[in-house]
Amino acid sequence: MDILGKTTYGEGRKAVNDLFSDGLLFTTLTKVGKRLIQFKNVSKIYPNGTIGLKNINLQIEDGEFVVIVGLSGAGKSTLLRSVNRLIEISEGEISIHGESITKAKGNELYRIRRDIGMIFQNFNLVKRSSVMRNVLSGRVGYHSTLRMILGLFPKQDKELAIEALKRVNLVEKAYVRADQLSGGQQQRVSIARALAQEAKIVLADEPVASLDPLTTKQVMEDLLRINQELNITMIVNLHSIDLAREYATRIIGLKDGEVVFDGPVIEATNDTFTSIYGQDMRKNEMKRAAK
Amino acid sequence: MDILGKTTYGEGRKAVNDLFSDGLLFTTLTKVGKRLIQFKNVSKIYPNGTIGLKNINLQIEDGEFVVIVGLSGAGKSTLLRSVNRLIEISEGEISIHGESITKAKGNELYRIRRDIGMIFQNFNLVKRSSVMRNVLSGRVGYHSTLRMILGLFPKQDKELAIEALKRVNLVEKAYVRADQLSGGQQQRVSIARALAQEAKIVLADEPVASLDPLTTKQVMEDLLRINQELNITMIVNLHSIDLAREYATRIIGLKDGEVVFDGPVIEATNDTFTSIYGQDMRKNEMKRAAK
Amino acid sequence: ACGNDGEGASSTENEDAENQEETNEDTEVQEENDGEELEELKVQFVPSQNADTLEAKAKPLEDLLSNELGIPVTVSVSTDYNTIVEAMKSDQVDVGFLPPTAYVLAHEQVAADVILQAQRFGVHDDGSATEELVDSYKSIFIVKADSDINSIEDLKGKKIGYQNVTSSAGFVWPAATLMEAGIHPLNDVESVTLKGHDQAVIALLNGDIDAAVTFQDARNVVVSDYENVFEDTKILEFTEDIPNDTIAVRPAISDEMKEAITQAFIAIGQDEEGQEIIRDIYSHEGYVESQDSNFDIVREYEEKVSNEVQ
Amino acid sequence: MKRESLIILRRTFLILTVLFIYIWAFIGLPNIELKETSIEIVSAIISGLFQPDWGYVYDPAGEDLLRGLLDTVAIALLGTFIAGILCIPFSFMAANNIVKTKAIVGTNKFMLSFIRVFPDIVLALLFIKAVGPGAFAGVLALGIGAVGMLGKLISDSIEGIDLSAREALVATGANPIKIFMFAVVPQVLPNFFSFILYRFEVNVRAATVLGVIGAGGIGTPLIFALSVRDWERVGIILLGIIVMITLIDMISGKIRSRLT
Amino acid sequence: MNTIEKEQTDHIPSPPSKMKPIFTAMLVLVLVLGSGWQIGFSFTELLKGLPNMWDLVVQLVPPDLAYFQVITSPMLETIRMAVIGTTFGGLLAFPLAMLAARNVFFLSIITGPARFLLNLIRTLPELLLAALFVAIFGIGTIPGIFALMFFSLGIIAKLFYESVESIDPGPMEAMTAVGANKLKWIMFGVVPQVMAPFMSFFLYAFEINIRAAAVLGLVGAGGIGLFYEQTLGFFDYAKTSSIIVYTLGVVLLIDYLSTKIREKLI
Ligand SMILES: Nc1ncnc2c1ncn2[C@@H]1O[C@H](COP(=O)(O)OP(=O)(O)OP(=O)(O)O)[C@@H](O)[C@H]1O
Ligand SMILES: Nc1ncnc2c1ncn2[C@@H]1O[C@H](COP(=O)(O)OP(=O)(O)OP(=O)(O)O)[C@@H](O)[C@H]1O
Ligand SMILES: [Mg+2]
Ligand SMILES: [Mg+2]
Repeated sequence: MDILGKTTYGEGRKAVNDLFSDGLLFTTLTKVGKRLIQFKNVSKIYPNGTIGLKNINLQIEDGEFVVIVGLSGAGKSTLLRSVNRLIEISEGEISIHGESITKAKGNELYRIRRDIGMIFQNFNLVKRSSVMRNVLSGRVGYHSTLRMILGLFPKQDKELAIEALKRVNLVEKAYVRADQLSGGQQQRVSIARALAQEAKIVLADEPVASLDPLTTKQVMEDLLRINQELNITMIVNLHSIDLAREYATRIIGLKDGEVVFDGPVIEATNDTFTSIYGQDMRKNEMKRAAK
Repeated sequence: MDILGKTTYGEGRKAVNDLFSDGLLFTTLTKVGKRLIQFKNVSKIYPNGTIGLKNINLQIEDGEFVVIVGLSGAGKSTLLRSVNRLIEISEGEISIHGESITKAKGNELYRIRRDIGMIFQNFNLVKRSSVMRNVLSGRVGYHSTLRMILGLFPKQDKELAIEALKRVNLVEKAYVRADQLSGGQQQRVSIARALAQEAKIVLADEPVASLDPLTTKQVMEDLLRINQELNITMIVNLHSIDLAREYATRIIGLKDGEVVFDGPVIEATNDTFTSIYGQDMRKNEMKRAAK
Repeated sequence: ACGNDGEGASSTENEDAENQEETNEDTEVQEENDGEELEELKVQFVPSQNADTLEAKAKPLEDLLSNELGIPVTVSVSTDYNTIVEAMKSDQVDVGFLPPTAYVLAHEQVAADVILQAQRFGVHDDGSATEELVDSYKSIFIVKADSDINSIEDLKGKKIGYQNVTSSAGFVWPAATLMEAGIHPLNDVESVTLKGHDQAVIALLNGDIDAAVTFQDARNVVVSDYENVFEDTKILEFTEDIPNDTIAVRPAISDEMKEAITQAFIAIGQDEEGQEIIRDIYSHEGYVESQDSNFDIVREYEEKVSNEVQ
Repeated sequence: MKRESLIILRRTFLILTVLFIYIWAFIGLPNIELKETSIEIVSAIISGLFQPDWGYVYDPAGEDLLRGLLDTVAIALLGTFIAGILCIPFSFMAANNIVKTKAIVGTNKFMLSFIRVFPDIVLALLFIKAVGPGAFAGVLALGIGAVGMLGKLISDSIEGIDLSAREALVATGANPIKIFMFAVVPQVLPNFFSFILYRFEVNVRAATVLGVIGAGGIGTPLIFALSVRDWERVGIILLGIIVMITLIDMISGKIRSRLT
Repeated sequence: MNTIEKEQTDHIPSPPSKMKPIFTAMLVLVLVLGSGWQIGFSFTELLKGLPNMWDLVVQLVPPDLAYFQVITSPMLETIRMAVIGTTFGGLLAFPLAMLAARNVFFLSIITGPARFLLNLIRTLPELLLAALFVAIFGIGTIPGIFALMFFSLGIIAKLFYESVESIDPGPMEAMTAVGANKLKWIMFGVVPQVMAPFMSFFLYAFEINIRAAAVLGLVGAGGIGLFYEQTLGFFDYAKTSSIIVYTLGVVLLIDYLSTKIREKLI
């Protein structure tokens, strides 16, 4: 899997997808692969009664580039957030590299989380702090508590942060307060923070929602590059079917908190998407056609 | 222009675009049309020195569906927000239906603003209030201050709000607190608020950024419908070139705060977008090609 | 008895002035058509500082007075006499229990006329109560028992703990005593203002001050917290007599009403049940009639001291 | 460049000022020494506090702990209610992100400072002169006195809110009052209630003012008991106050979670 | 199938019951009216009495400006003690308030005791604190500072933890996601958001300590409170008002400084 991952790049992705074109082969492969993230009967019911996830069983392997698609409110963010236990699941268990994050506590939990970077749908920046400080806050897992209370980041960290900002084309805003940025710029800060974290898994919740096509391309290429060159597992929520097709190795479709599709990109036909997005889409199209 | 706007619908849009295919004709027409929104030498420099807009001269006619495109940080939001004076421009003047909003004060300003609906990039919901109350807040411009202090909305307003929520498929969340919604749901609340406002102009700042393809389509169709059926002027920031092409009558390209393109959709070729998004895009593509 | 003599003497000295004042008031009262009759009596009291037990109760006195006078009575308790005086000035309170200094200031502002004075048991030097009823008390200078301060004169240059400058027992009388001994109460000693006579005793025990001035005998308040307070401290000097708390009425009240109030209080003091109540609540044993001239001594001290202080 | 150096200059000045104040404050601080008498007196006080005078809790004649607490609550409740209403316009107009006219904001801030500086006792005096000593005067004094504090705290918290929601209201053409009602109120409501409840608690403990004013309540007996060092009595009164405040905390927590 | 779906999408949820808020409002109203009745609230009485108030107001003006000279040194002394007392109080209040905030520490085993401690600190009356501190430290500056410290601690911590509870959870979530332990989580997720309110409460406590530091008088540390008592005792209202004016000046200065400092933080 590692070697395969590294050889594919850009257009090469298609070849890999072809490899998996047989659904059977795909499932067989995943069974022998290194099970990185494993969902066992995971359900989530929010305190107000909304069902977020319904009995999810999934396993995601090292180095995969998984794209999760689904209607708004389908449970994509909920799924992503349950991976690093930002929300407590109501039932089931999630384990990462064999370690149960559901049961992890204290330092163990911090360490697991440190190795999982996250890009948030609504950025979650400290608006009052500078861009630099927001990016640096991705590094706190690596240093002693005392050091962090004093805010003393080593020089390498600052270089790393600048590097991450360069990748998202935002280095000139490094010392601007986060609330003085445009929407897309804020999203890029959130991406830079996750990049600076140097995690082994990256969870990205609609990382390109507020970005223009050029930046979108840059960011997606970046995610792809770190996925391939560093063999970092990507789990990305995306709304754009085109992007999903272009970058994913595997697509998971969610609907009302349930997995309704799970397979390699090649298997995700237009019909698949139609079924993920429900009958409404067809109905809607029919309506227009009727006019 | 009014009549033209009304006759075009759905696929008919293409025909209208064809009409304007000659750039010269286009500019001539706009000169005689009813000048709804007029930018005269508008510039905006933020307090921290960032240039948001640079000497913008524009006129937008009644019933147009204008899409603004540009890189992240190009000044799209700034342009939109200057229309209803959410930001004070540093220089120049903006007038709406011949009234200068730049100089308007007190009740006059409130009335002008009431007739301009806005959908925000980052939703701008009152997170602690219910969805219903957020949508109803679009109606406050229509009622006396005293009434609003007591929070007494007439029944019709509530029906209108429910109607707006139905349009964005969110009626079942009407009495849920806004912070308990998914990202896309929040965006839809923000759209419902603007719909409930029954404005004559709608400014939409990336209204579909966090939406799935199905909802995106629904929302864009809705915007198109109110644009055409009610002859409401639309100014929309979009990142998706496809959407821009599908719905706009006119495209304005911004770069570093300046208008670099302004013309009917038909004129906006791939080269146009390349020039709007800068040379980087080409460079980037060249890089990839080289590999 | 000693105190009464002193007051008698001073009243003769000031007779002229006093007479004039009284006639003034008389005409004033007459002009006001014999003064007000009251349908309801409003009484307020401030607990005197020189008490070692206090209760913030108003009801019992209300009942007693209302029985005697036959009109409704409301009694309230305040911790600050300034408010009583202001309330009397604006006709919000009819009868006030005022400490002597406060009474003098109130009278100056035409807010109060004294009708009665409280009686208490005297105090032995060891702090215990005497059998004798008196209408005055004393203030004392106390120092540590092992202190080398043996007379008032030794206080020069020492650190003394006073109370607020408006306090009769905690400042005015002791200051006068010092001045008589040729010591300026502020310039010749190091003065510290304390709040509460108990705090003064404790500050003395702590060694924060060399001498404290308190009413006789404030050490009783502290003895439950510091057993050896009487052994560890000694009385250096007594001051002259300080008149007990007054009961004063608003000047505008009619003479008959004033008389009725006076008699009501005296009756309460003589009644067994009533006496028990006033003892428990205000540590009063009874009331005797009084007149403004009894307080000339206070004015004299006030003047003497305040001239030096300000 | 010039602007930047000006900012740096002003910042340095601010820092130096604060630094200077601290140095000045710490110079000449006497040493801390513990007194010999402390153990005996403190243990007497503490043991007194822990042997509360249970007899004071209820007295058939009235004027006991329960009655005092009840009166106190009534006074505090009404005083807080008055203050809570009066402070609203002030806090609104003293917030510089709501009202843009500097003069109005400045005037309101000044008024609030003035009310805060005005000593409780003088306020009490004024109301005693108007309505006589008693609970009514107490309510008025607490009601007016609290406006300064509530107005300041609330306007400060308004100044710190997230303005993005406000923008949406501005865009609908709402005037400042409507904006306030829809975008600001929901955000400051939790803070508003917590300040109001804090003030209520302060009012319950405003023994000094209420004592001066002859308002009844638990303040006067507390002051008397303290000044004659009757620690058993102090103990029971404090216990009463703590129990009451805890109860109020619980009830108000419930109310708050319902209203916000 | 179609009909079911239609029902699902068109179902309009019923608005939440208005009973609870109405009931709460009624309860508050009943309590307010009940208290009003109990204490004899009356607007007519107030209106009738207003002229009496004027008598006192007239005596308050003009302030006796010469008195400034007398109160300058006690005022400076008060400021000095307030600076130290408030600082230490604030330093203690910060961690205590964090422990008491339910969105920082989720366990009531932690927040419960912290809140109880804070309730207790606020309940202790000044006179009792004075009695304790005088017994322990003697009279003077030191017990004064301790009393102010205690007092500030109570105010700041209470106001602060409640405002911590209303911050944006987003940044905290981000810190959870990067694997920060509790302290780092607080430093990067909470602290940047709450510095402004903290400063506001800190300076507010400082201001109270200056203008209402009656406790200083109680521990023999002088302070401006004594002068109120003295001037009122002598009915010397012109002097009283000059103290008010003086304090107002100082408070406005603090206000100015506090706005400047807060501007940097918001
Ligand atoms: N409040 C502000 N203060 C200072 N600079 C600002 C502020 N808001 C925006 N800017 C800057 O102005 C420029 C234009 O911002 P604007 O929000 O208009 O961009 P945009 O085109 O909407 O970008 P995006 O697609 O990322 O939303 C950006 O460089 C941004 O950093
Ligand atoms: N904190 C919460 N409390 C209650 N319900 C919630 C909460 N967060 C999310 N939900 C609900 O759970 C469901 C799934 O939400 P989720 O955020 O996972 O959707 P999503 O797939 O990410 O949608 P989107 O594309 O709009 O972001 C939605 O119906 C949402 O309303
Ligand atoms: Mg989501
Ligand atoms: Mg934008």
